[in-house]
Amino acid sequence: MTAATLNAGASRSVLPAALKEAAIAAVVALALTLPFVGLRTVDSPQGLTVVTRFGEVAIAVALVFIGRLGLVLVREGYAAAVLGASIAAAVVFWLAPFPTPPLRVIALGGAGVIAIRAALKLRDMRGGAAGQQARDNRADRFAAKVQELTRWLGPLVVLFAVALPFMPFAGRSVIDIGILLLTYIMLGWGLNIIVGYAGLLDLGYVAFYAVGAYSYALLAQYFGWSFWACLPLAGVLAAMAGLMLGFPVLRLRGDYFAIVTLGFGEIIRIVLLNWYDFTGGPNGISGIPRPDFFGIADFTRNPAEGKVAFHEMFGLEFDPLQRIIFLYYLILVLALAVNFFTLRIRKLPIGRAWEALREDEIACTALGIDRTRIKLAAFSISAMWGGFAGAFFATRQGFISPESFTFLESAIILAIVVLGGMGSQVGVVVATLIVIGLPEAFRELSEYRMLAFGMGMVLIMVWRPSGLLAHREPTVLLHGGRDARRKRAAAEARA
Amino acid sequence: MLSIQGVRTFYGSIEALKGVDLEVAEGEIVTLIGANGAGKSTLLMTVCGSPQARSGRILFEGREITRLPTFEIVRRGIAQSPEGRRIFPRMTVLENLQMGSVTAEPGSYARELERVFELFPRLKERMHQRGGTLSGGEQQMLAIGRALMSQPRLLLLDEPSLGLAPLVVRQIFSVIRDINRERGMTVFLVEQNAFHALKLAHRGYVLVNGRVTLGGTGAELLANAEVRTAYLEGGH
Amino acid sequence: MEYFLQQLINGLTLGAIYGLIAIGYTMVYGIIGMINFAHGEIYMIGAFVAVIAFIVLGLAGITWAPAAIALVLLLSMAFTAVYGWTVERFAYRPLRGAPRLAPLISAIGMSILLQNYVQLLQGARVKPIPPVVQGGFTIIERADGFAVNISYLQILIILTTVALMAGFTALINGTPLGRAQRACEQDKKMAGLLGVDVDRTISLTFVMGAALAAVAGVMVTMYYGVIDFFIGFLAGVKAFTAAVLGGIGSLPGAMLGGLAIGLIEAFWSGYFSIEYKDVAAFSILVLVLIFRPTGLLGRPEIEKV
Amino acid sequence: MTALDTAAATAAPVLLKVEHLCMRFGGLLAVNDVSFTAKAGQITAVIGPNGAGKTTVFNCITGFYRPSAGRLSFRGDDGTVHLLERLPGYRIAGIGVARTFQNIRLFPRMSVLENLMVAQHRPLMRASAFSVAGLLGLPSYRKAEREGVELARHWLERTGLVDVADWEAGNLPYGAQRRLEIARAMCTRPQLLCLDEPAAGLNPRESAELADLLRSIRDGEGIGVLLIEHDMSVVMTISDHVVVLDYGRKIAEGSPEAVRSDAAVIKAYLGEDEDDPLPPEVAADLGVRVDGEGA
Repeated sequence: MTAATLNAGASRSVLPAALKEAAIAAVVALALTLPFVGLRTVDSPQGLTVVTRFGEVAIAVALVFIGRLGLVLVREGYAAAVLGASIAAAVVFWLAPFPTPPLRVIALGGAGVIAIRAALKLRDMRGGAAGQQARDNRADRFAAKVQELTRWLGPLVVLFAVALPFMPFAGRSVIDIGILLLTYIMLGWGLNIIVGYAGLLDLGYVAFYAVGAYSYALLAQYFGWSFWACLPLAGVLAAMAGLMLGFPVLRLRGDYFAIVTLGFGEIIRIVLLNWYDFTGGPNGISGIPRPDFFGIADFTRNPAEGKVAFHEMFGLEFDPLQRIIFLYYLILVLALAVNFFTLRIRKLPIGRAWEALREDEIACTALGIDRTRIKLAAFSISAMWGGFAGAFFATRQGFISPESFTFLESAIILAIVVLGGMGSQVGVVVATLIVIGLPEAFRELSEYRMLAFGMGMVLIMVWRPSGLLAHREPTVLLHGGRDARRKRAAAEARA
Repeated sequence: MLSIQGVRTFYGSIEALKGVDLEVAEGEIVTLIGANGAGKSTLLMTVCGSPQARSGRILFEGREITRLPTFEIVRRGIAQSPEGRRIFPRMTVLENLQMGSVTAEPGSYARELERVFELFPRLKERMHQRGGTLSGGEQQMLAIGRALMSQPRLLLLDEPSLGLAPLVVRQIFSVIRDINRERGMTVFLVEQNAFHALKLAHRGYVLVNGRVTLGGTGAELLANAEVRTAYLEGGH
Repeated sequence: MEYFLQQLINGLTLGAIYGLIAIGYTMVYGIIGMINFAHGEIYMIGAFVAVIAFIVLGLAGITWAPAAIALVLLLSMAFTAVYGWTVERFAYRPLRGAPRLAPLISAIGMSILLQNYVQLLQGARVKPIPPVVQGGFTIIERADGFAVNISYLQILIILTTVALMAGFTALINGTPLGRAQRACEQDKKMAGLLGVDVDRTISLTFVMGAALAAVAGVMVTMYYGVIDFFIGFLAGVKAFTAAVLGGIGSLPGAMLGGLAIGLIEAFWSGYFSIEYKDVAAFSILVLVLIFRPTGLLGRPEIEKV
Repeated sequence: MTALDTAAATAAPVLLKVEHLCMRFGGLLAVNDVSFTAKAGQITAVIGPNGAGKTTVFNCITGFYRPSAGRLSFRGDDGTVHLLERLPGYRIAGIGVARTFQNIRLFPRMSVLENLMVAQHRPLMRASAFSVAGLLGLPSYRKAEREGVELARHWLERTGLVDVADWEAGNLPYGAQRRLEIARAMCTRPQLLCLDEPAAGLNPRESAELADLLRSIRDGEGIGVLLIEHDMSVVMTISDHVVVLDYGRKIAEGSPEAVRSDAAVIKAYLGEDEDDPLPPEVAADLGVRVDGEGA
């Protein structure tokens, strides 16, 4: 049989099957959209009533039908045709009238996804079949390369970060975004210790962030202590909170541990919300003192009694930006401290024990490792960095309330760690840029921001289940050096 | 009955089977021997479509099954007692056997159950005990019994002797012989315990590093010098 | 005493609802070992379908309560089941065999997605509906006028739950489908080798979990008369807590855990403070787990060496 | 084994004394009044059918189970006697009892060398002054770490794994993983090495190499080896002392020769004569003994 007849035979049987699959998808789409898109509940004088939007439903169902058909045809090997069609469709969608703008975005997005899938399939067809594993290997090699690059790219990035406030484009908003990103990077690196290295799923990391923030806010409010005295205390208190929680629950396994940490996060939030006399309840605490310049100088135009003004001390013009820049450097230093600490401790016995515990707890016990103590260390150290970040958050905002410490916050930090690739320090940076940076860049689309955020999380995970840059380098090598490393990688791949 | 033609299987980028050809005829016991990591279990799992062969063809009773999903393949009359036995530890012995009859023709259940209990009276005694509480030998009996419940025409057995005391191994092998002789069931057996397995088999193959290097009757292979140095000496 | 009885009734009602949601968590956890974080959202979707269905039926003139409730239950279960199926198909199935945290993150993403999807399409305001079933019995009336009441709705909720539970237990323990589910729970690969269509079995598990969550959604809609797009999170967390408390993976455990959480909440808010009822629920969870690390009815995890 | 060897063996110091050990799971008595000893410089094998309670005995010794009754006394290298049943699991490794597992338990995504470094956790942790000296990078810690790497290198050489020292452990072939597990146990500097079916899944050549390695550990380090094994070719060639369990009870004990000809053992474990012997010509050709004892 020649290739041509084979194809002809295939196409006869492919089309009906593809149409059937697409029809099923369309029915599913109808069920999904009919109640929510088709029937919108609105308030009316007689109570709640519904208005219909059946046109949108019809369009959505049609789009799903076409899209599914395209995907099935790509799967069956008609990638080139589908690629062309989807690009053409994208052009049509761009020009054609739609009842609502979101539908156009969905249509365009769908056409784009199908085009990408078709293009990838074309590449795979040319380069021989590639399974999920092969793609994982490719991703791992890519991550290894990125990590090698970071050896010299890292310092450059840090230099860039240091120079950022003095770049011509660096206005107030750029520096604010920089602070926001660095805060999440720090939190991500802090959580990475417990989740990425020790392999314990902490769903309530935000609790320690809250403990740090409230520690500073309350100490400042009730005792008037300065930021610099409170910063270490915030870390210590968060670490102690970690110990207190960790002691009873660390012997729980996997998901039981996860739910308890989630519960702990909620408990802290509920207490903060309801202990009105002490924490201000839902109103939070406002007027939290801003940090001064290491206790010597103030960032105000007219400094308080006995203090010097920062601008006078350095003979500068007064500029409210100075404080922002100072905050920026503060969080930069804090974040780098976590990073340095983590990179270092990873190569120590305790760091290796964390990773070993993640891999096999029973083997660890047989090697004389007291798993409770090692986990407790990971938990409280991780909490400590969260506490530092919390104190920083309080002083930067000047106002905190339980609102800032919801589960969503924990979920975002966890997403940063997992999307980046567990245990990968560079991964956290990249993931933060995606998870925090992108939505920040599209602030004007605020309505759809969280929708896209959730969808993005799903898509990235489906695309790269082990994270964007998951690659682990051994902490100690017997045969060091670049060549040895390359040879080892090649030999391992062969084995 | 089963024809494997040029099958290559990958685990990720690792090529576990590098073009395997072999045949199992109706009514035979065929044994595949080979060292650890040679790809024996991979071959059995590839026959069942998990993982699927990257290239090559697998025919069962003349029809191609290479690209079918696992549950479709076993519905055509292949049953496997896989590596590590994989009984359901939290189901009772009876429930495990019921799971075996998922693909059986309706109405055959009671009869097949009776036959399994005939072969392994031990299982009848333990009918309501959970699978996880059985000893290794009993678990192996259960794994084979469960595979038999679907009335397969081809039975795949992966190292039924692994980790069992010599006495139990002998019982298991004698049951395999009975199934074949008395019911005419075709058996494709993978073993490290080459001595026993070859004695039992009509024919055998040797798998080395993902390739079949030798084939012949059981007695031929037993007498083959290479086979003996590689798989027989030192153990039994 | 009378007060106690009243709280007991309220707690049982609440517990029944938590139990229905908890089953979805426990079944999904049992079969693919993941926390389906989006399950709370599925319940929320069920509640929204219920509201929409009640309105549409009202417009269509079907106002006889038993018919309306039955229809709404059916519609909500059907539509919500499709959501459950879709979520599994898109966010979890591609992640079979992926690292353990990947499906969790994907589930959290799904949860955020669904919440915002409903908010965008149906608006962020609360959705009130008029009461469907009114009235009830007075069990005891004290001299000082305090009466212990049980409403028809509460009876309906408890009875529906009991019936569903009984049906479900029978399904899981006695039918080939239930057996296939349990087999997939224990060893998916082996189940496949025995001819079970594993993907289909997992999909059905999500569909069943979603349908039960939809029932919970309908009940809550009728019980409180108002819902919004955010109700999924807290109910989800509570139900998950209930599932863990009872021993995740165990169906009777989910029911027991649901009842326990419902009763704890009712009594705590009745006797102590309503603000801290969630703290009480979580604290009791921690206490139980310390003494029984796998929950009340969970299988003790023996370290297999 | 000659009479002289036997005398020498009995003179060796007792490392581990198991007395009247019982282990009950629910209603099931998995180990029933088992007593035996393991001596330094000897290989003691525990054999028996599946489900005889061998691994349970092991798990009691290495602290994974708390025995229902009985005493497990272990003499550490400084002469103090520890009661193992009273120690938490992780402490048992610290006093000199190391073990391997039936189904290999490596740290698969860590490198081979890292696996061996984790085994030296306790001394290294002390040297790093609970991470403080380590974080500061003090020379004392760096020296300790270098020594740790050297010990690891030593065992990598003994097990033939030097070339793959930087591989991920999970990427090693099966036989190498078994050897690595033994190397890892040895890196804890044990007095007693407990091996749970180390030859399972090895081919005859690998089994023979394993036997050599175990002998060299016994003779070179002078430590005691406690072994659970099904492969009679390994057990019978290297053991100094064999304990046979069946249904949780000890049914025989003695030298390999004695155990091999013990009627109770043959009945419970090794089996009666082959019911269907080889064709005589093949048997003669193979030199297989037809008495069913194994080679």
